[in-house]
Amino acid sequence: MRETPPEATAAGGSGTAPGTLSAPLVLACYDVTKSYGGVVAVDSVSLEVPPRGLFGLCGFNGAGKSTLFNLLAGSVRADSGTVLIDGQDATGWSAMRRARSGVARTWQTVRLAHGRTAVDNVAAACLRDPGQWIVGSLWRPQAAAARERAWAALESLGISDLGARLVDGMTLEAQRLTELARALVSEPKVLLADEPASGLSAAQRTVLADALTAVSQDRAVVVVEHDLDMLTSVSEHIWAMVEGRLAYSGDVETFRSSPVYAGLRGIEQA
Amino acid sequence: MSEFLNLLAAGLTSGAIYGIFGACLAVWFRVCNVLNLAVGDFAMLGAIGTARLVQTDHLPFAAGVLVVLAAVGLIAWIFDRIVLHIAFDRGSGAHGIVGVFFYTFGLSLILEGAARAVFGTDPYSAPAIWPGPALAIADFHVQRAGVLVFALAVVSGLILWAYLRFTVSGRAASACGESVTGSRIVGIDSALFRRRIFIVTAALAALFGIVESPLTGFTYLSGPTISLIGVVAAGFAAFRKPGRAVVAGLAIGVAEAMLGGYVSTTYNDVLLYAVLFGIIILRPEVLGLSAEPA
Amino acid sequence: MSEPAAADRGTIDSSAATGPAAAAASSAGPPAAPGPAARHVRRRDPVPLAATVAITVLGGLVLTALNGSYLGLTVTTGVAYAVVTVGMVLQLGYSRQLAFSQSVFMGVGAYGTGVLETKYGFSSLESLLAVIALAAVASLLMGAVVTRAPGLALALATLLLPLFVYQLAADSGWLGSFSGIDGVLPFWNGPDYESTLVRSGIISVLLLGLAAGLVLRVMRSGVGLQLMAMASDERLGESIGVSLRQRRLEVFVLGSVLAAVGGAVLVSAQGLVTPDVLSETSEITLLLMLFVAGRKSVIGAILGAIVIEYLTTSTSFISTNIGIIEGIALLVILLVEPDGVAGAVARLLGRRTDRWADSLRSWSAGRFRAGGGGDGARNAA
Amino acid sequence: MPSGGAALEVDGVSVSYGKFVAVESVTFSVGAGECVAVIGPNGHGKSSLVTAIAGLVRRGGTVRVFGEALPVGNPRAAVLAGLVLVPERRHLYPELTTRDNIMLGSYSRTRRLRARQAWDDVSGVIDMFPELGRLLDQKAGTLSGGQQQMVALARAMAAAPRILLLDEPCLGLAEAVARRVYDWLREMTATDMTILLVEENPAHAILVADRVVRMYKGLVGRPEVTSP
Repeated sequence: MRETPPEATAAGGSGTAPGTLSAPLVLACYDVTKSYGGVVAVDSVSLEVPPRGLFGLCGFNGAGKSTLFNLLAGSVRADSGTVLIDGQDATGWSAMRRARSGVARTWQTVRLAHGRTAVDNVAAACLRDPGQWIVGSLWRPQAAAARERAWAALESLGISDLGARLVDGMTLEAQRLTELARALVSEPKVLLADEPASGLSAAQRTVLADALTAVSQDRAVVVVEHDLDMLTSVSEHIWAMVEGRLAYSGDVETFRSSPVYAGLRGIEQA
Repeated sequence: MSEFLNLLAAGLTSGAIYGIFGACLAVWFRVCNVLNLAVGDFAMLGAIGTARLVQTDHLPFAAGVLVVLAAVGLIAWIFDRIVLHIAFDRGSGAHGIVGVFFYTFGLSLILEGAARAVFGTDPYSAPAIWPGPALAIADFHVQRAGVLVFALAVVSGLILWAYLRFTVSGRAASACGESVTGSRIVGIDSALFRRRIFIVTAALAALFGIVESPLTGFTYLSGPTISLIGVVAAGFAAFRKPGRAVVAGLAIGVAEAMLGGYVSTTYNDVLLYAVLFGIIILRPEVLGLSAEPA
Repeated sequence: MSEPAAADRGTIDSSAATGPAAAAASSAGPPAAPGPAARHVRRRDPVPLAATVAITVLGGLVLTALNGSYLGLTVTTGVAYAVVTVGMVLQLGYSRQLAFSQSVFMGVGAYGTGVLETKYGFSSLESLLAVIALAAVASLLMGAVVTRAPGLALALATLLLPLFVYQLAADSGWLGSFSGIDGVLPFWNGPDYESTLVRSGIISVLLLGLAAGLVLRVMRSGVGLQLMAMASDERLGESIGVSLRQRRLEVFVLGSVLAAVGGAVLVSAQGLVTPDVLSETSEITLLLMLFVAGRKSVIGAILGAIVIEYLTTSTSFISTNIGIIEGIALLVILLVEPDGVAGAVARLLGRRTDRWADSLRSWSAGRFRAGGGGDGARNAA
Repeated sequence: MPSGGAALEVDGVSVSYGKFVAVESVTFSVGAGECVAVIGPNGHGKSSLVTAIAGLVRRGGTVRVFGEALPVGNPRAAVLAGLVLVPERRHLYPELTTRDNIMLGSYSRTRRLRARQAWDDVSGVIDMFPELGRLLDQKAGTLSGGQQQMVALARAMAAAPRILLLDEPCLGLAEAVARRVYDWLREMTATDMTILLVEENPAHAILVADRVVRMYKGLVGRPEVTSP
């Protein structure tokens, strides 16, 4: 396997977004490793996410993409390596603290609270004071303000007409957009989206890709996706993982001619 | 030394009970992810039912046992056909962690209520299968019923373990608990497995109630405590491994007896529960409920 | 990776749910032109306060009308249980924290009141405040350890609690063994037995009203939204910045304190404490009161507690066969309407809203047809 | 198509969930040895149709396998008749080993046997998926998505099917893995296996299918013949 030295990955593709080079990295990890019972899921991966833009992460199933997301978002602790958020060492931080520091995420499968409306689902993510003690909620309930922000977030994704409906009966696409609104409502610095288009039709994928592109104007968005056409058409920088390692990091054009791309496409077999 | 042996024997006897109820719970949980909180009540029905049939209605012992086992099986069948069928085959009703506890909890309440209405509140003991005084070797005494209980627990634990380990049918039973759709597409009738194993474990519990009752006696309220300790024993076997549940039950029983013998006779149960409580809280991983994988 | 029965149902559900309503959203592709301002959201929430006032006034009137009769005592006892079940609505129903420790904390409230009043000469108000503080500290200490355990372990461990705490109390001479402690003071003394019962009952109802208002306020607050999110999925909760440990502990403490208040109300109505309040039966009764009436509804939990308490003590047929009746009621509720009687009522009331949703669905289906589909062939690689 | 040559006949099959009709009176047939793909957008009843054919959900209408009608709501009868489904999202048994997962495919034939005998009976299917050989004692839940799909296919083959129903076999798989699945499928079409494939992506379906059936809003459109 080709191993890319950490320096080489450093903001290599952010040249496409001038002016971001000098800005501090919003999220970065260096040499993070995670293994489950002897199987190395993520093997000393380093990557750096500039403050703005859309970035693609691809690889086979089981290549470690989701595990890497978990390591970045903090729901899984790395065996070794460091994670930086906004230049601060966040390696020991909990998922909760990372979320409050501006790392938002979505999952491969939709995770919404059933039996509740879309706006409530979104509002849960945008309390001004998320650590408020329960007793404090008696005289400062926060819910109304959070719902206002949630309506605005749904509006900006064009689904405010669904806000008052229960999430259970909604289409998969509407559920995915609601999740996106929930991830964005807290105005995160970086959004980690794990297969946001999984299970959607081609037309629906386009809608979602447009939404992600719009969102990436003023924040970093990292997308895991199997559909290489969609990924290469929207992202300005690609990371590819093979068997737990970072096998490629660079811009889209170089990626299309790289052996990793051919491998993912399975061209050598055809 | 002989005190230790006597305590050990007493501990193994009660531990065998806990273990076998744990095993009944575990094997059924494995099939359908529901805890059978009524398992103790089936034991109670077995013991009290046999006692009534033999002592009041003067049925021969073997006939009494058969009638009672058939009746318990019938109750289990009816409960499955009505309640579990609607809940799990039709897919309506409460699911998730509420379903894990509360359907069989409802059954437990009904069985207790029915037992109270039919049998009253007196304690009963079924006649001994192997009558006679305690077996004695020097200072070491062991109740005959205790020997039976222990042997039966080990044998049935082994049978359940071997069933799951060596037969296609046992693997299929495990598959039902893993994925209902996945088992149906290969032709496994998950509802049938759920029903059969529920009936078998209910009858097994009743049988243990009959064998054990000469030692302690049963009232209509004996069920929940047994079920609860069975749940704990099954818990120490990740709720899925009947063999390990028997071992865990034996360990709990021995610990209870030793605490009673060497520490405090009044507070031995309190201490035992406190120790179990502490283990569950401080080391939840012993339950085998592994944390959610990535 | 593990996707047993629940996930199986999920596939069928989703295939059922997609379809006609396919796309109010897709046709309005983002980023949409900024439409009218965000929906009007009501700033003030009058419901909790209204609930407090309504419960206090209504309960006070009922108790005054019953005028210290035996039924009045039953209702007051039911009110005591209702204070506990209202806490359980937040803890078990809304936050899905499956802890079975309420009867134990009811015991803390009951025995605390008994001991403080009979052995240390506290007044009923002083002992109530002291008991609240005691329960808060005890549940904080216990919760700090207990709430770290994952769901099923928490349920299992707290199942054991009533077993050994009951024995502890029943074996303790200082706590009066099986006969318990006699001579607990009523909340508010009157000139005769009846008026004492009415006056104490009114205080009990006021406490219930406060408990209901408090729980409603929490559930409808921003913290309530967080609890909703973590109840549905803990990892989701974490990812949106909910502190799981803090929230679990808070909910545990709140549930336990309300249970202790319920215990205090119970003994002040009955005048004595027995270990029965600590037994598994007491916990089972509480769970039934919660589940039959509706585990997510405050009003349901209150009515459930009072009605079941009434049935248990009323006519002899029902009270002797209460086990069977409760068991059947529980099963019917679980099968037919998991959210309990309150859920069924809410659904009946919600029919009208459903009709609106239906018309919305057919409208969006119409738009979908007009927009034309069948463009799935575009992503040929 | 003459009914005598049809391996699978779907006659007026409907599926509804409550008020929502997912599949509305669908009729088509698949000849013996033929490979037919059902295509159409998500949520238009494709999955409901195949799960209904396999007997997993309640259906109206008739399904005949080699001329014999299948009883409703009895997946086992379908398996015994040689009709085996590889479901969407695989539905493996994550806590059981790969070996047990594959072995249980033959459950309807081997259910009275010991586990080892049953395995001897089906271990031949491993030859089709050599990479599973070294994973036999690993828990299926720990395999990668592509490996899990291989296990799901092997489990279906262990049932000795005459008709295979495949529901979105490449959902969530990386392209190269999906290509392997399709390579295998193309091999299968060369045998006398009858295949009904549900696929959202027509570009994939065209790779293997002799014929395409289009589903839209629970209805089947005019069958189209494609050149292989």
